[in-house]
Amino acid sequence: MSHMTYREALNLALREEMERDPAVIVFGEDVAEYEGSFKVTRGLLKQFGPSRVFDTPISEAAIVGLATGAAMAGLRPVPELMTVNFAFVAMDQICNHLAVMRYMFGGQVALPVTIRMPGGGGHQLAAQHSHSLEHVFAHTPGLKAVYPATVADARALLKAAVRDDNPVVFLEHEGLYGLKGEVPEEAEPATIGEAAVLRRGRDVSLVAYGAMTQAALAAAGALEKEDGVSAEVVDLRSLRPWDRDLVAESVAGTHRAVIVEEPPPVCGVGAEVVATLCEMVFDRLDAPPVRVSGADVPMPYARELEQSCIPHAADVVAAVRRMMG
Amino acid sequence: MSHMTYREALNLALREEMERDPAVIVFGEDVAEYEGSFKVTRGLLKQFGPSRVFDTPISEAAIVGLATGAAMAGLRPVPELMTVNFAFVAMDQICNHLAVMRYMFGGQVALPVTIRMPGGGGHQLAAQHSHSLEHVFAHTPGLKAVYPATVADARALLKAAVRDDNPVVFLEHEGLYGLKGEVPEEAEPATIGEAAVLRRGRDVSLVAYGAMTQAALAAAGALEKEDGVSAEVVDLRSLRPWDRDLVAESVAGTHRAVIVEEPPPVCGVGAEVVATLCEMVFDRLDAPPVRVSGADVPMPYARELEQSCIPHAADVVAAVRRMMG
Amino acid sequence: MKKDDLLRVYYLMRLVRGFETRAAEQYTRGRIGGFCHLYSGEEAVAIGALWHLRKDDYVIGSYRDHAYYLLRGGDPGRAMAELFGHADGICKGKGGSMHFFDRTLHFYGGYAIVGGMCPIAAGMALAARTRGEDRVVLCFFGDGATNQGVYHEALNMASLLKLPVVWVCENNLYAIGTSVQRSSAQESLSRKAGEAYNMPAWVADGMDFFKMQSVAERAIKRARAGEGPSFIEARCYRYQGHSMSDPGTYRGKQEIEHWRKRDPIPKLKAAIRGDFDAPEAEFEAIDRRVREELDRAVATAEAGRELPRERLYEDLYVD
Amino acid sequence: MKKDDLLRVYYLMRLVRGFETRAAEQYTRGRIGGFCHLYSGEEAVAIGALWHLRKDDYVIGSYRDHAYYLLRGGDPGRAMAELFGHADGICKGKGGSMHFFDRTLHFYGGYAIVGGMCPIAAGMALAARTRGEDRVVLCFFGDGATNQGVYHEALNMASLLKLPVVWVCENNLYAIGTSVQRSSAQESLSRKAGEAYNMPAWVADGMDFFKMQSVAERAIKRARAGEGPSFIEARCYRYQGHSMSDPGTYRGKQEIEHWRKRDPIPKLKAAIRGDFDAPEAEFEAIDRRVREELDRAVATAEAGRELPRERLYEDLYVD
Ligand SMILES: Cc1ncc(C[n+]2csc(CCOP(=O)(O)OP(=O)(O)O)c2C)c(N)n1
Ligand SMILES: Cc1ncc(C[n+]2csc(CCOP(=O)(O)OP(=O)(O)O)c2C)c(N)n1
Ligand SMILES: [Mg+2]
Ligand SMILES: [Mg+2]
Repeated sequence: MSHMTYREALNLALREEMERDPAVIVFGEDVAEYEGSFKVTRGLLKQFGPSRVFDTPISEAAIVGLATGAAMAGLRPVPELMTVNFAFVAMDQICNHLAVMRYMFGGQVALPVTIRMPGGGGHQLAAQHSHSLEHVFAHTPGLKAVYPATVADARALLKAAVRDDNPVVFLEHEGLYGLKGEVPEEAEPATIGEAAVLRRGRDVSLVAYGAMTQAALAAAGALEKEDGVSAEVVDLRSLRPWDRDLVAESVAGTHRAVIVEEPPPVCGVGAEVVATLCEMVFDRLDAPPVRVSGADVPMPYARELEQSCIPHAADVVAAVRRMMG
Repeated sequence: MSHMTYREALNLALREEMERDPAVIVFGEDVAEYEGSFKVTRGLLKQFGPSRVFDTPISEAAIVGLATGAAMAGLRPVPELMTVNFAFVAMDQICNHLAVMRYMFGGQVALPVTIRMPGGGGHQLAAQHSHSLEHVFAHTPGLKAVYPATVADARALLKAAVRDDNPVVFLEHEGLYGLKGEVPEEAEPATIGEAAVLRRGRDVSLVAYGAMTQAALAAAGALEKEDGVSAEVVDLRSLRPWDRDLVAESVAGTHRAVIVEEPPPVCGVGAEVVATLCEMVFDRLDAPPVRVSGADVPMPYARELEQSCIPHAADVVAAVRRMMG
Repeated sequence: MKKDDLLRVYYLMRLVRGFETRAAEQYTRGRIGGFCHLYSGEEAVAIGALWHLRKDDYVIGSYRDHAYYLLRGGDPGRAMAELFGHADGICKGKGGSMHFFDRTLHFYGGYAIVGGMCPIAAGMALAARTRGEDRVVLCFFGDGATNQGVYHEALNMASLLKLPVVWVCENNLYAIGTSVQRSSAQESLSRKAGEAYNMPAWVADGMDFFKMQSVAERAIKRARAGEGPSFIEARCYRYQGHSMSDPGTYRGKQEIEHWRKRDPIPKLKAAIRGDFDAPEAEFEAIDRRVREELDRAVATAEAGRELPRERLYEDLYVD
Repeated sequence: MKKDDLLRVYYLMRLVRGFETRAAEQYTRGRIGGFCHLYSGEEAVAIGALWHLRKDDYVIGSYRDHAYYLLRGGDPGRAMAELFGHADGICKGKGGSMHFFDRTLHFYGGYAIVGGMCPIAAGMALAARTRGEDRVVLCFFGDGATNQGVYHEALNMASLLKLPVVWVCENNLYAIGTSVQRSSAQESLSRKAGEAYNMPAWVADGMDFFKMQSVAERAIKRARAGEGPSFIEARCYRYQGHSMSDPGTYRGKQEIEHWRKRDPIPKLKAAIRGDFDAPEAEFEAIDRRVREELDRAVATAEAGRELPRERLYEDLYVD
């Protein structure tokens, strides 16, 4: 085992995959000489040279298209969008090209592209720079979408994404870059589509992903201590495909579900989980599944206001208390 | 009352609003000289002249931005995106500019923009031209989103959208343009956010919007005749804000809900309705609410394959039978 | 050029034109659905542009794509089957008219979003370059695409990275009902591209095979030699409306007549006859051959059927 | 220009520079969060460009926007309060550094998406033109924006519709760590715009107030007269990193020194002294006035507080 940050684990995964397969290339805005806005690509230019690691202009749509074409012609590109917010300008290339091409061309082409996108709120970046777009990617057939919540998963899921022959949207939470944790010496790629139980419990299932797993874990701790409530914490890890079976099994055991998500609720991942639970384990539910979601407003800049938009452990605790009470 | 098509009702609403308010302008690709791909803007150039009705290049992002700026400076633009599919290239302007600006500027600005977008499947236009993006717009705080299902609503909702001081995404279904119906002589604008009961029933609520209301109504007819089941049909009409109260009330009365939506299910409007029903009327449900959604694939071109992706009355009937059985 | 080559060009012209005529017929009969965009009138553009391409070079383009597939050596029967939405179509009936694609021919697709294929073309070129291959990418798009943001991003990127792409703009003067004058502040699309992205940009007569192939030869050589992308503005005209559902009434009869007089097929025929002894019978034989091929193509298509519904979920992900 | 006017220019330079210095201090103290982009070094660009603008003209620009607000007559105290995220900030603390906005001053915002404001600028110009007003829109953006698709769409549209926009490109040679050479195939951004969109395009020395104002005067006049948009490439330099969180190590010391020698403030001072009798004390008085204003601004900001949480949902929709 070695100890490192989420950021370092991502960097390690990129290095490992680039060493393993010369078809893997990395590009994006300021990823090479500047080593990435969040320094996830640190050292890659030096190690792999400018033909495999290069900077691009501020042209996100073309960055994604470049990756798509390169993948179609045999490479395995891992472009970075500086943040997920800029996926909006590339949305057509992601959702209406990359996602649909294999299908509409009758399966003739594989598109092994991994688009890395740091995102998430909490840094006072205001409305235009605080989006979470996982609901869009989770919706879109043809894409896969993953969101590591732990240091080990940062490495294992990124390795899996890079080796996957399908387009993978790889979401990273800016608030997790400094998170420390263990990774095994020899990391196997994770299996995309498998959720994980981060903590076992009996009374309620807290279903979360990305940075919200932290809120869920903290809430579970508080509930145990303060209320004697035993909460199970499920980390979705993949949002498309997502592990309906594991989540349903957890909720079938606890009979209660609280879904925690950072973005606003409407048509979000939380809604999908609730609707699916109804389809799969309605009769096992002792209470209506509820969502703890971001506030339904664009993200404000001011510190306290912003914090009040993002779910915290206390919000999860409160939701569980309402449910159990 | 006069009898007309959905297309004509839209055209009438545009003319009425342009006559009423000189600040209303219409632009987009081929909307002026060509009179619109679907002829919704027929006659407008002639009646209102080129300073209020004009053609633009194929630049959807700029079309939306042009509308945003013009609205900020006092006009009331009603741009057309030739189809909703092209909203992907304008997504940043819609969701990360138009939607957020009022809020992030502290309420200093009003943005009375109505973006018309024809959409929906059923015409063998294949993967890149058959998207439904209502889940994205429904998700986004700062936007309103409406989707008329009837001829009268085509007029009344469009009038309401144009008069609304907020950005409204106005979705039109290409399959409904030829639909005939009655509109009152003096049409009042509809109230955005109000759903409507299209048919009263006791045993199950069929919740739909846009073209899927047709499937729901046909299903209700068949259920009545063949099964003696009395289905209530609710047309959402607005997707943001949406009428949680009316839907909850209907389901509280029937104790059962089937949501019908054309796009693939994940993180869609159907999921949101189910999740909300759980929050509002869980204890009144006699069965888990279910979704009848589009197939979870990009739209195939072939006629039968395409039809098999889109919910039909038979699918709704089957879902109700499973639920009642 | 040798006589045989020229007769081959004549054959290709007839094949492309003939295929479109059959497609129009079948569309009218209701056998083909969706949007169907014909290439009639623009044959010399694609034939000339592709003439010097190697088999292993890549081609990509817009929804007006029947010609690209046929010219790369595609099978008219499988093409027609695709238009019918049948399982033995090029894309199993999942793509339709706008989304022809054949991996084995390195024809990497027709795309329905204006300009959307441009960065993808650049990406294919990047792959070739990264692997040290001297393959070239030919990317076709219309005049309308030059007003779409991603097109600009792609041209800039290709030029900056010196990628082996040849950009072929089919300037047929209209984007549906909107003329270039009414949509592009800079009417010279070659200048618009060449100056802004610092690459060679030529205007070519897209109604003339010889002009097209000679410009394309330069562009392809340049790209293959690692000297970067270049741009060809092919001035041409589509005889039909934008798609089968467009009557095309925004263009005057006179204008259409003017362009029809410059039809590339008789022009080519005259050129062949000027240089060689080529009796009418030789041309007629080719015409007959094309007719027969296309009869077979339609028959193939008529014999097919759609993929069974159970296979709807196939082809979405690689397992 | 008259001495009083020149002293006003001097005052504005000091005000903008001074505000940024205070912002940097408060950022370091943790009072300001998020991204904070400073304008230091580029003062002459905005001051020159805005000098001939009428009060009722519109201004819009990027996230590097403190200067635009101040130069339109904004209140440094409310600006600083916005940076602190306080309720009495220009946008009630909802926008922060990147999203200054003041409707009453016709300053229509700072935007955080590169290039995203360009079509919005065109829309404002469209509104002015449609209502028969002779207002002009000034739109500021960086060199990096010229690689973003929507920028191209907006320039084309503005030129086609002959809209009264003046495009001011602050070419400070870098987009974060990427130089113009490494990001734009056409290094001359004026040529890139002028040729492609058929509009007058000038290069101006953005380190020199006089040069800037004289080019801008021409452009504004043109726009006001209904002759359409034009483009100004202002060559300038930012002294600090891209934002407060960028150390800016990708630029050599020598390069920074070179540009600092061309600082617009001493240059202006020297020019004033060359033409007028202007003792040092006059400048010192201005410096003092600015210092006091900014002291007050910081004090105002320090005295404020955030909007209460209950008001989170306000300002989203017009009722
Ligand atoms: C982004 C986008 N906007 C609009 C459309 C609708 N549309 C399809 S073809 C077309 C015209 C394209 O004209 P041009 O690029 O000149 O190609 P041509 O059809 O003349 O070959 C338009 C507007 C589209 N497919 N994609
Ligand atoms: C569409 C988009 N992509 C990326 C970013 C991240 N980003 C913010 S500023 C910036 C550099 C912009 O440089 P330039 O346009 O030259 O302006 P400058 O900061 O130099 O004034 C980048 C890449 C963004 N805000 N928007
Ligand atoms: Mg054209
Ligand atoms: Mg810059």
